[in-house]
Amino acid sequence: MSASPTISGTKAAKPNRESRGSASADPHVEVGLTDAEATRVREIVGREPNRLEWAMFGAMWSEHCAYKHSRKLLRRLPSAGPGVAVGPGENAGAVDLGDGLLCVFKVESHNHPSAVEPFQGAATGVGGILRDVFAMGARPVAVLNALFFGPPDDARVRRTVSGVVGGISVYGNCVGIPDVAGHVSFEPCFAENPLVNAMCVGFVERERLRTSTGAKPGSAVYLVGSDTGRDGIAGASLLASFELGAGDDRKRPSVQVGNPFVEKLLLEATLELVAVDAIEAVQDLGAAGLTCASSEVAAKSGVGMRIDVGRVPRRARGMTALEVMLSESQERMLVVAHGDTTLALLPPRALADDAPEYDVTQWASSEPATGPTLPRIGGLSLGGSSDDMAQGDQALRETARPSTSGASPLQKIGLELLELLASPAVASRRTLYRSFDSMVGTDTVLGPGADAAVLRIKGRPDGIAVAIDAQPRVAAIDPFAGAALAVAEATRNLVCVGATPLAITDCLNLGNPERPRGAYDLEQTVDGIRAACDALGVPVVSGNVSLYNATRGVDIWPTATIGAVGRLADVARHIPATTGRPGDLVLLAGNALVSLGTSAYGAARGIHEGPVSLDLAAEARLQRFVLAAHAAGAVRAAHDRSDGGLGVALAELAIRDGVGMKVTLPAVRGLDKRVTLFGEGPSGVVLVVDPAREAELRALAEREQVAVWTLGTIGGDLLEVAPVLGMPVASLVRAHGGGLAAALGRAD
Amino acid sequence: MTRVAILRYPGTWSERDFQHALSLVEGIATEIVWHAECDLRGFDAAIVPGGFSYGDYLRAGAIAKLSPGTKELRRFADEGGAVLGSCNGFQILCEAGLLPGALVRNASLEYRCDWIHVRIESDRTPFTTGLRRQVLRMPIGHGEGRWVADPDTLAAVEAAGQVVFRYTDAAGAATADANPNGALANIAGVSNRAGNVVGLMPHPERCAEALLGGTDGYRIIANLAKAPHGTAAAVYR
Amino acid sequence: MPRFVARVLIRPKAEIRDPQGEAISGALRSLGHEIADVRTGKEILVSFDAADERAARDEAARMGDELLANPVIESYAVEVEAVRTEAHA
Amino acid sequence: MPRFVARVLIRPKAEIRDPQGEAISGALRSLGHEIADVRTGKEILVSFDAADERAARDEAARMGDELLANPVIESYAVEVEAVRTEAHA
Ligand SMILES: Nc1ncnc2c1ncn2[C@@H]1O[C@H](COP(=O)(O)OP(=O)(O)O)[C@@H](O)[C@H]1O
Ligand SMILES: [Mg+2]
Repeated sequence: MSASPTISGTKAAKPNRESRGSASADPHVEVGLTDAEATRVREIVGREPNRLEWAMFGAMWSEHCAYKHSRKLLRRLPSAGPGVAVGPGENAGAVDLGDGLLCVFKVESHNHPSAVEPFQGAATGVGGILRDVFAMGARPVAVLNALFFGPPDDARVRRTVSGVVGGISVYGNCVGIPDVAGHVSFEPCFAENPLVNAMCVGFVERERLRTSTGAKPGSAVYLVGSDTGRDGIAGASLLASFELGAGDDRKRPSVQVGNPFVEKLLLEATLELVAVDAIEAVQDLGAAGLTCASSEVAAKSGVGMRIDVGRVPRRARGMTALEVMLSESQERMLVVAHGDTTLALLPPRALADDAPEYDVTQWASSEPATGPTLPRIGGLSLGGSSDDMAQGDQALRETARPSTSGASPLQKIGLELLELLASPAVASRRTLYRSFDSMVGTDTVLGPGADAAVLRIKGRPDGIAVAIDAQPRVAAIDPFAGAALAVAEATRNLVCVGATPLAITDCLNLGNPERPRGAYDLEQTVDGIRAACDALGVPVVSGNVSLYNATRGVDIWPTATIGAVGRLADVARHIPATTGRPGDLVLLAGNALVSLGTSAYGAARGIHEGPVSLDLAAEARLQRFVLAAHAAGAVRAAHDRSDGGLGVALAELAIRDGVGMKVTLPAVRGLDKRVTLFGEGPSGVVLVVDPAREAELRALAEREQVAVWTLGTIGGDLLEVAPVLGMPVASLVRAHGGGLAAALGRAD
Repeated sequence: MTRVAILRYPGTWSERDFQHALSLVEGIATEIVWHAECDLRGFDAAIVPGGFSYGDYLRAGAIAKLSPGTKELRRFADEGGAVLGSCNGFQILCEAGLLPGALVRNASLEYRCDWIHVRIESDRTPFTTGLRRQVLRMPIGHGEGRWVADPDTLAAVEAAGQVVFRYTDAAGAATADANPNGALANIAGVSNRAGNVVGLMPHPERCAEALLGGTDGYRIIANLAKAPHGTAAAVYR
Repeated sequence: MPRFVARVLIRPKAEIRDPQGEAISGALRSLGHEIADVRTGKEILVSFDAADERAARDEAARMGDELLANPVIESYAVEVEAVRTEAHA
Repeated sequence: MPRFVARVLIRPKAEIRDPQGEAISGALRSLGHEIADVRTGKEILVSFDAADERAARDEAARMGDELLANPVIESYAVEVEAVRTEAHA
């Protein structure tokens, strides 16, 4: 990487982006540092750094590793709470499930690598997030994914979809971690810049929790896992720190190829090392490889580390120290073991004797840093400089993006419902997720297709629920509301299976933060998450930021992906993903004031406009009410009203068991019937309840000040929504089930 | 107590799932056995679970057949021990020549995770006693589950009653739609001639509890508690 | 037009990691074969009619570019052979 | 000993359906290529030292029998080539 692109920092010291790639003699410019940063580096090192040192600082202070643009903002997110065991800053966050068990989780992006090579990009994205979780000593129990593509009628998009889905499938299935839930959006802004966000959830007993802190002087440092090759030299750190542009191909690092089999070995080896209590500190190797992992462990543990680069096992011949230190080869873990741990104590079965290709190798020992020859490179904690680099607070007032509202000629509403059910925004994602193993591990009580996935915990009565969501269509109009509503939807999805939300993880996918618009979106997104977290009482325990998602200077819609984790005291008493029984009552609870502005129905008709309504206090009341109703034992089924509005929510409820219902549209003052049926808005849940309990439920609702409409009853084989439609459930099943495969041109 | 060994290769991932499912059956004691140090003496049955034994590179199960564990498995099977291979276990048993045919890439070219139905065609195995003609609902999770064989082998396997499981619809009809991977003659599982070695693509361990959506797998593994101790050979040969 | 079979060999580029090759190496070594290295690729045999060998080669190269190889991580090579066509349906 | 590269080509037997070949056929046709048929196989390139070409060929055939091909479904062919060995470590 000789002519690396530069990164701009503070306004004052901003190098001209046009100078990117031009030959420059300045070593710091080559590694993407500004003049101000270079001065800081010289101060820290106390002399003129050598080439390797410049490269290491360049990688560590890249946008991807140093969070230059987002660090200060991220501090606004609430991260404390009674249940939080590990907050942001570690490989993953954790919440306490009680009785000594922690639930560890995090979401991460692999957007740029997936744009370059969808299959390998998505596969290595899964690999990376798994490592983040088992680096904490936790056994991964579930993977979730949130995917954002362009419209599916484009051949390139279809290739991207099948590459990404194939990569997730091959990697996750081979390691044997179930993929239990996800989210897929199809919007034009993602056509050339797809987003691939993966989340992993794991369990660990409190005393087995490991972190990257705790390395002690004199302890041995091991590199465990794959050999180090030339793949992806500084790939993630550079690739993810700029916009993808034409003509940069030459500069792209070679594509990293994942090996899920080695990941499985590495997973078992790491957990066995934890089990024999050999580990002082552990850190997976991700962006900026050994440079980042070693400096983070050293910085967080407050010790120096001496690395003999010559002892790192390599896959390629003639690698330089710089290449070894910056390689992003997959499936590697840095482990600091107790001084008295010998190689013999490392579990031989998981790595050494089975797969001689994948050796456990001791390659250095850590010592207290001495002398000026060893610069201390602190990961996120270094230098205090990146705070100052956060972009200024441009006071932009957002106006709605232009919309072209011209409703298509009136059609029969029933046909419109079928069309909507089959549309990419709404249709079942089964054609994609059925290539993910969702049942391995035998803990999946509810898998993909439900409002949230439910996992039991063997040997315990309780369980967890997990969901992942995003609201790019809303965020395009109002990034604050889009982010807040993503938190609301993810937690509401947990509530719809009967789980109490505990905490969230967030992945901020945004455009170029150097442009005023991007900076504004970033700040609004963070503030939206904060507002929703405060209102709903859920902290943020981990997360990830992906910037520079843009195509030819046009940013993607700001997209906050929110992964939420909740708890069920008795997992057997979750709300099942059924239609309910004939005779059961169908209710709508919450907010009935919906609109077509950011709806899937509107989008298909060229309508995309504000304002977006948002009442987070009402959302909190709705969630409390649904949980109270479930606790009272009155809820037979529940479904979140989301894409496609009430009409789709009712249809999806009927589709579950193939049982119909007879309901009447709620009368909402000022709303046209089509808007009532297809309009979208936050804070609505359809409940199916035992008719004998209606009065009790209404009392509960009144206590929480939640509005409830009784819509009708379950039964028959038609979805009848008076006075607008009556459709056979079988045709709904076909439209919803086959729509996406048809749109993608996949055999089904 | 029936003593059941659960084999673990480096990339196996269903071993703990099987151990948990078998813990629900009265009268069964299980042990997870590492393939490289595998000694099956003293066990009544062996399970070869699902997973990606060696990453499934080259062909699923191809590299695993070289393991000492597979050699020991062959000895155990020859002496009449009951052996059940599920998913990757079935692939390994076929690669090792312990079962007829081979498992190749699904006709869809994709991994499939789903619930399917199988009809039990033979009760001449320690795992299907009393289940003949029953239609069971079980999960699958595989990318290389299409059972194939040359026409002579297929005819011989059918004639000898070695087809143990066949993909069907819920009513028990072996239709093309009910076949999730394009397997020849809808074959989901076969046995060796003696009947003591059985392989199937579905996952009985994933449906042994109502909480997980079904209990038909329990009916298969529960049979192990009734397996004649150490003398399966005499009964099934 | 005569019938040709194009053999399109698709291989991961030299600098791209080949986990399948690594796994096969390990297995061959465990069988006692002292090998230096294993790389794996795909072979795609396409039969079609073309005016002559040159045309067949061009056509096969177009298939390689348009579909068969992923240029980000793979390279391909084409070999073309004429086949006797007594009975091609 | 000189270094050889054995190219082991593994093909599914003719009577085994090749869905991947079928899928590629379909895709090539939809791109406008008028093709008759597509079959897919695997190429495995193994580098190793051997006394001479004959020994190399025998060694490669053993690898084919022991591991690389499954005779139930596949057949294989071996081609061997000597390589210049300025610097094989
Ligand atoms: N990429 C995916 N992988 C796995 N499951 C998915 C994926 N996308 C969607 N799903 C599942 O499909 C169902 C519907 O998804 P979605 O429409 O996003 O739900 P919601 O409206 O509740 O957000 C959910 O159960 C979700 O978990
Ligand atoms: Mg969603």
